[in-house]
Amino acid sequence: MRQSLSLLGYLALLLVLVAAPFMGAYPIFMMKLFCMALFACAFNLLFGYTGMLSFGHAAFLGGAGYITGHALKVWGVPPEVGLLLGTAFGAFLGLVVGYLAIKRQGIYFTMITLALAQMLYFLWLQAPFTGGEDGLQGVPRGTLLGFIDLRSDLTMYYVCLAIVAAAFLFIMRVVHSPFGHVLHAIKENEPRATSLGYDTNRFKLLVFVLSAALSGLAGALKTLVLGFATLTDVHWTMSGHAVLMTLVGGMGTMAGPLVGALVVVAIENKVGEWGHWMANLTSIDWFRSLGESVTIVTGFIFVICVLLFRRGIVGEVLHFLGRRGKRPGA
Amino acid sequence: MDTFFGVPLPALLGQVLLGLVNGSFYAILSLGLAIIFGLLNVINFAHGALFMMGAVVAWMGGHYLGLSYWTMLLLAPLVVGAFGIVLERLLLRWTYKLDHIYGLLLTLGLTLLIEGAFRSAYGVSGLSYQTPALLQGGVNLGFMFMPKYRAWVVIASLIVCFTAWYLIEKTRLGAYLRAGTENPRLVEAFGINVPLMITLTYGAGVALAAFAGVLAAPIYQVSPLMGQNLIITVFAVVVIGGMGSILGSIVTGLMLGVVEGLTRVFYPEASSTVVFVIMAIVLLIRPAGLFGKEK
Amino acid sequence: MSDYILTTQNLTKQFKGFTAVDDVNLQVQRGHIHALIGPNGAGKTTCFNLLTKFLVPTRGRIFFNGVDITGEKPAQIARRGVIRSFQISAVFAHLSVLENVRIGLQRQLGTQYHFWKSDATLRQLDARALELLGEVGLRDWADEITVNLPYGRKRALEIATTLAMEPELMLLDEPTQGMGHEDVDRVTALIKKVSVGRTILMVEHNMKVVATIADRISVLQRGAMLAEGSYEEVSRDPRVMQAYMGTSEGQLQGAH
Amino acid sequence: QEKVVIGFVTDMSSLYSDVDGRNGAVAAQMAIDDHGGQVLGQPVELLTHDHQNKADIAAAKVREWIDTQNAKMILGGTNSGTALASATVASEKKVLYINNGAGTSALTNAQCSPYTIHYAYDTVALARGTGAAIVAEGGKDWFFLTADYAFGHALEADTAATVKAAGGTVKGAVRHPLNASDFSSFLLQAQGSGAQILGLANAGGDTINAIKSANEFGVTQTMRMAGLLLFLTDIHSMGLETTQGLQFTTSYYWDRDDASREWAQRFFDRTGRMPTSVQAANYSAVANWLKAVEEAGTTDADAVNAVLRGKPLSDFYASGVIRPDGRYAHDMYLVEVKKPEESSREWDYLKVIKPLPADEIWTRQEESKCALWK
Amino acid sequence: MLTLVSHSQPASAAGADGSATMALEIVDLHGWYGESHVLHGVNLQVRRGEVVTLLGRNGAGRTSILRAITGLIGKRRGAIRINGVETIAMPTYRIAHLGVGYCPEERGIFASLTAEENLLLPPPLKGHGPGMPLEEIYAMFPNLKERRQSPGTRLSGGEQQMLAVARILRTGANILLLDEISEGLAPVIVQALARMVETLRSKGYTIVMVEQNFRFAAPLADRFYVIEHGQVVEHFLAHELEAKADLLAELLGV
Ligand SMILES: Nc1ncnc2c1ncn2[C@@H]1O[C@H](COP(=O)(O)OP(=O)(O)OP(=O)(O)O)[C@@H](O)[C@H]1O
Ligand SMILES: Nc1ncnc2c1ncn2[C@@H]1O[C@H](COP(=O)(O)OP(=O)(O)OP(=O)(O)O)[C@@H](O)[C@H]1O
Ligand SMILES: [Mg+2]
Ligand SMILES: [Mg+2]
Repeated sequence: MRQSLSLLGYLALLLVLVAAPFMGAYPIFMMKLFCMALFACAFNLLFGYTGMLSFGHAAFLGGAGYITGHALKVWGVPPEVGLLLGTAFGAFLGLVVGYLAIKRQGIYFTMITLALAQMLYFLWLQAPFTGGEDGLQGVPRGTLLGFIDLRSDLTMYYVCLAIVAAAFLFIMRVVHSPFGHVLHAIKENEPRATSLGYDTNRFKLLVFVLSAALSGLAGALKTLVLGFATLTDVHWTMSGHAVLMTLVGGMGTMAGPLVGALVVVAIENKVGEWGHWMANLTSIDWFRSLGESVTIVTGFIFVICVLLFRRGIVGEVLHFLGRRGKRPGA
Repeated sequence: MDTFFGVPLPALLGQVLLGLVNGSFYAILSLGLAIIFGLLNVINFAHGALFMMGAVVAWMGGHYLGLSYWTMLLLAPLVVGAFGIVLERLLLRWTYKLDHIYGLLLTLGLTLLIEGAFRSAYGVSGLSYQTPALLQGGVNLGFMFMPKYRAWVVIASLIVCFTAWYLIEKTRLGAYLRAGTENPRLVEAFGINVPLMITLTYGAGVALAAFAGVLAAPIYQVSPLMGQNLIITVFAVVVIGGMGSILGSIVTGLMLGVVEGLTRVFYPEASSTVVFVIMAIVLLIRPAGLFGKEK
Repeated sequence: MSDYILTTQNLTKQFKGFTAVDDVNLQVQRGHIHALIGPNGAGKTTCFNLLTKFLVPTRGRIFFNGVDITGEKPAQIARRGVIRSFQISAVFAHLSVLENVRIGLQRQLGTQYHFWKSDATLRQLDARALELLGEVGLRDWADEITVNLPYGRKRALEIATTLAMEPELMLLDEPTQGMGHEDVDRVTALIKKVSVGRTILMVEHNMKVVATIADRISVLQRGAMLAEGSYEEVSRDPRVMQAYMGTSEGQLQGAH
Repeated sequence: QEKVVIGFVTDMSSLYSDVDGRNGAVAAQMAIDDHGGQVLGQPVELLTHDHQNKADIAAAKVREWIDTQNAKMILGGTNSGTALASATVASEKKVLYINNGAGTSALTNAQCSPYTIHYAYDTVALARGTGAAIVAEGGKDWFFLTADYAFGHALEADTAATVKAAGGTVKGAVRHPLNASDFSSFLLQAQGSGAQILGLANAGGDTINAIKSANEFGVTQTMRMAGLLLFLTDIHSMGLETTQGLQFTTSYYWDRDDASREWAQRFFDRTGRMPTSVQAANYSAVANWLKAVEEAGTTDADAVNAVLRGKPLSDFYASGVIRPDGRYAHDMYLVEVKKPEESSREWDYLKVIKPLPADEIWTRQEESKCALWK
Repeated sequence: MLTLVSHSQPASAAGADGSATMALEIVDLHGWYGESHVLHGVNLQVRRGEVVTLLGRNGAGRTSILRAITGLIGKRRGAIRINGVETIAMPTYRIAHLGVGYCPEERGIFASLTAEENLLLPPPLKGHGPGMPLEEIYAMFPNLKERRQSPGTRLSGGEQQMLAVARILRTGANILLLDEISEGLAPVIVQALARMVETLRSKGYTIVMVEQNFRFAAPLADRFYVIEHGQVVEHFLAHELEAKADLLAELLGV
């Protein structure tokens, strides 16, 4: 009942998104939002549903972006192959990083993912084909499956929407799969899951790889849409973004990362305008410099979320709506 | 004749000495992290930002008040430590009952706030900080020129690390701390104000970071972002060392500084990644870290 | 030999020079409810941890159904049918009661890694799950989120989940701890009920429970086996009285 | 009422915010104000945005301004990644994109576009200017301290080629990772090479840390240092004590002549800081664009382009001409940092050693891969 | 509940205002560990200079009562007055300063401290007389003197137990909460501890003991409380012990 209700909600959202370009939404902005939302959802699969806080997810997003960009630009592969390569690369990195990181738990796990991602950052920076600070520019979109010309933003928009929606459904399926149920159990009580005969490390590694692969897909798609891949996406602050989006939206909820991505991307793009607006409203001139203080605003949100809204926006809403309802996730 | 892989031995010795300088920073910072983690169970992500604050506050003291390096070497840790105490009292303590992850996220947020605030106040290109007159110049060791200041950094940090070790391992206060790390509730039942102790410990850990910051001010660019990359490397150091013991974190810090220094000579391209590679290897062989205790 | 479902030989666990379990030779007979008692810190929980490989023994061997399982991993042992409960209540707090039990049942489907399958495939387990919940009197609570259960019910749920694993041998660590009178009686009855066709090894401080249902009792003291036998034998053993029951018969008899 | 919108996207909060940033916007606004605040009878509005050095944010903002605000010109600041991404969007939309502050020469080379103008420096000019001038001054043996990524490699390669062409030799190079912070090991290796000149093929914090360490280790006593990418703000932050004697190339220094001083003073009055070359270029670029719009009688990019390109330009910032590839080829200057005792006041940091003529320093036609310039 | 005051008031007790001589007064105390509710309304009182023993089976909640007094239990409700001061809302460390010394059941010896550091750990309590001097403690427990430089947990179980008791004698605390101090100790040491309790009583200490070892506790205590399921179910004076033997046998399950 509840599940079908939320399914209806997502269907409505999908319809809105299909119509969005005709209602004045920016295809490119929306597509970037989709990519970030997918990234956040992938991260949430790990953090929200398995309780493992990775601080190295930028490595998968950005790494896949570079691989896809290079494949499309230099090898001239078609976009579908580029996306697959990116996803596969994300999965591969996930396997390596995950294998090392799950050797420790809790806070150590987090530090290890952060450190390994930082190492990869240096490798990307030094690798000749990434273009260092210039980034890998001028990646062609090409023709999907040989007949869908992606050069039109509108076509790209629908392809992007389709891919992200599919990935979202996939994540939903993973969460509500037999595998997902075991993950939930591991998150709740790992020793108990072990005592019920589950080899928890294998589950953790598999979900880590899945999460990394999906992050890779997000990165690959982002490169395809924007036509470039830069260091921003492999820097640890991008991993921080994944955490922030999930935390703001509500970890362990399906819709949370979507909302979180919207909020965070909007802040990045609009906080300057809000600052001016606030300045005009309150005639406090300080607000004008808000646009240059995105990190301060971000930091502030982190602090507020941790201290006051640990459930995140969606989490708080769900909590408010149904205190005795089923578990969040619907 | 006296060469090692084509590098003259004395020169190699020089590089080891230089590695110790960086190792000193790793040691002080990972020591601070370990102390804080021991009692608060919080991984203090803001450590890098507080390191930066130490350097900037030292600069402020000189710039606005004309206070000397030596004064600031004492004063900056106090000021930043006091700031840390405020943070702990106002914010950090609400996370103790939660998962450790929230402590990390909160301090990450604080890092962004602190760095952002300093950036909007002082820009990013940095502030100039002169080496104190007493320590300018250097000594020619024959095989290399050793700036006096670098030697001072190694000595000062060894002194600080040793003092910290002594305080913790050999004194009554240290006994409270060690006992508190094992079983804070019982220590409290003996009438010791553990909440206060936690606050002060955080202040002290933070002061250590600030001290390292002041030490770094004359040799590194003093800028709001100076702690950002350092802290991630220190995290790797912490994973390698295991935060099991005070001495362990000091030794690991120094050791990795030296290893990194030698990498700069033999394979400079890898010098930024070597610590992480070592971390990966240690994880494979000894997941609990070199000095870590099995759970 | 097949009389004994579980035996240990010289099982020993040392922590940094401190011996928590000391040369224990335990023999659990098939079909028994076997109680492990002893003072606090005697090493009972450690013993459980060794049997389920949550801890690695320093020395000694463990046989289950005559097979040496000393070298196996916790999950492997669980799959053999040795399932434990925890001293501190161990449920999956934010899963529903039904889902808790289903986690236990799910492994038999062999789809635990199938991340692409719908969880509708798990519905086939619901009937059995409800049946198990019925056994522990939780059928009406099936859709409740587990955190909301009262403490005693949680312990019952834990037992249901453990049963879901079709255990040949159940290890229960203080199943009645932290319960009120009625709960204790209910759980005692429950254990008795589910012991049919199974073997149970349990740690319990509540002597009334032990007296009612235990077929055999082993007493640990400071890591070592102090005495073994039926309740009557053990409770009359002066060493046990001294070490555990808290007073010696003589004292009380003298008071008569 | 109709208005003419100029969009300015740059780094206002991150690594390069001192070089350009908020004060860069002040400079652009000054140009608008000096032009009377309007062009073709319509008011001119300057929009600004902080891209935090993120290419996707820069590109998205440029696109949004063009689509929703009908922006007629985009002024772009540091860094290269954002510049290349913004340029792509602008030329797709056929709107003029003028960049000051990105180092990459790709903007006017492999990725040149009729709608892109690279106005201030690029790394090729910095490398050649400094390289050739110093060799000519007698600094023949070079050793490079190079940031180990594409940017550093390019700077090193360009400079090394110039040095060799001018008759100098390159004794070696050591590659350091980005944000190395500790340069002592690398400097000892440089010192061991016996070269006269230490070329710093890096930027920002790395350059500053390298210079600080070089002083500390007495490297400056045996070698002269050549910064390949330095700004006035870097000198300001390190102080003359540390930087004295350092040589580098710049397109503008405030204390060069009367015209530059006059404008700089006005800038100083508004911001409390002397302008960097990038900030000065912002003014110059906007002013020249506004003039070209008046002359063309329209804001249409193609028409304005026709006026701007090929016409000799000259103002307090520089004199030169915007070539078909979009490069504003103007003179640059080799400067040296004064000794503390030579400096009479704050911001009095540099002395001009010699001008570097435009035809010697920029990418030449025969080297260019730009299709527009064949 | 039981009518404690009338039932067991010694002749010397004060009249209406009992709290003047009350070292410890507990009214309707509830306590929880996380969600498990273990104390269900405990009422008990201890006069100054009295030795009181809490009896009960394993898991009855005796330890939890001591932990509740010191504020170590997860959550507590009710009233706990120490020397007339209400402490239910006090932080743990302040409670200690009212003169409470706690010797935990699990001994709580710190591994990273030497035996002597363990011994010196609890700070002297302000406003209380000097505690037992170190020499006196060492005289009482010669083993500790011998092993004072070893890490705390390297001591034998018995030595650790001595250390745990000795530790709180130094601070000047005069209300001692002793949890199963005789457990796991050799008879000689148990005898030594019994003598120690006698000595402490004669010095005017107030002592609340939890004991399994009935033989140890019986001759020491002035009064007994029997705890079951987190409640006081029975209470009697030392001389009533014999009369109550049957009841005890039933209550304690032996
Ligand atoms: N990981 C460990 N490291 C060191 N010592 C341990 C460890 N685990 C248990 N011990 C010690 O081993 C002894 C036995 O502990 P265990 O938990 O098995 O006791 P128990 O018999 O279950 O007691 P209880 O009835 O209190 O649950 C105790 O002294 C305990 O302190
Ligand atoms: N930390 C804890 N968490 C949860 N439950 C606990 C905890 N400590 C004790 N309990 C439970 O609280 C109840 C009372 O325990 P307590 O330790 O007070 O008993 P006790 O009378 O001292 O018995 P003994 O010391 O002989 O075990 C028991 O059911 C016990 O299992
Ligand atoms: Mg136990
Ligand atoms: Mg007890």
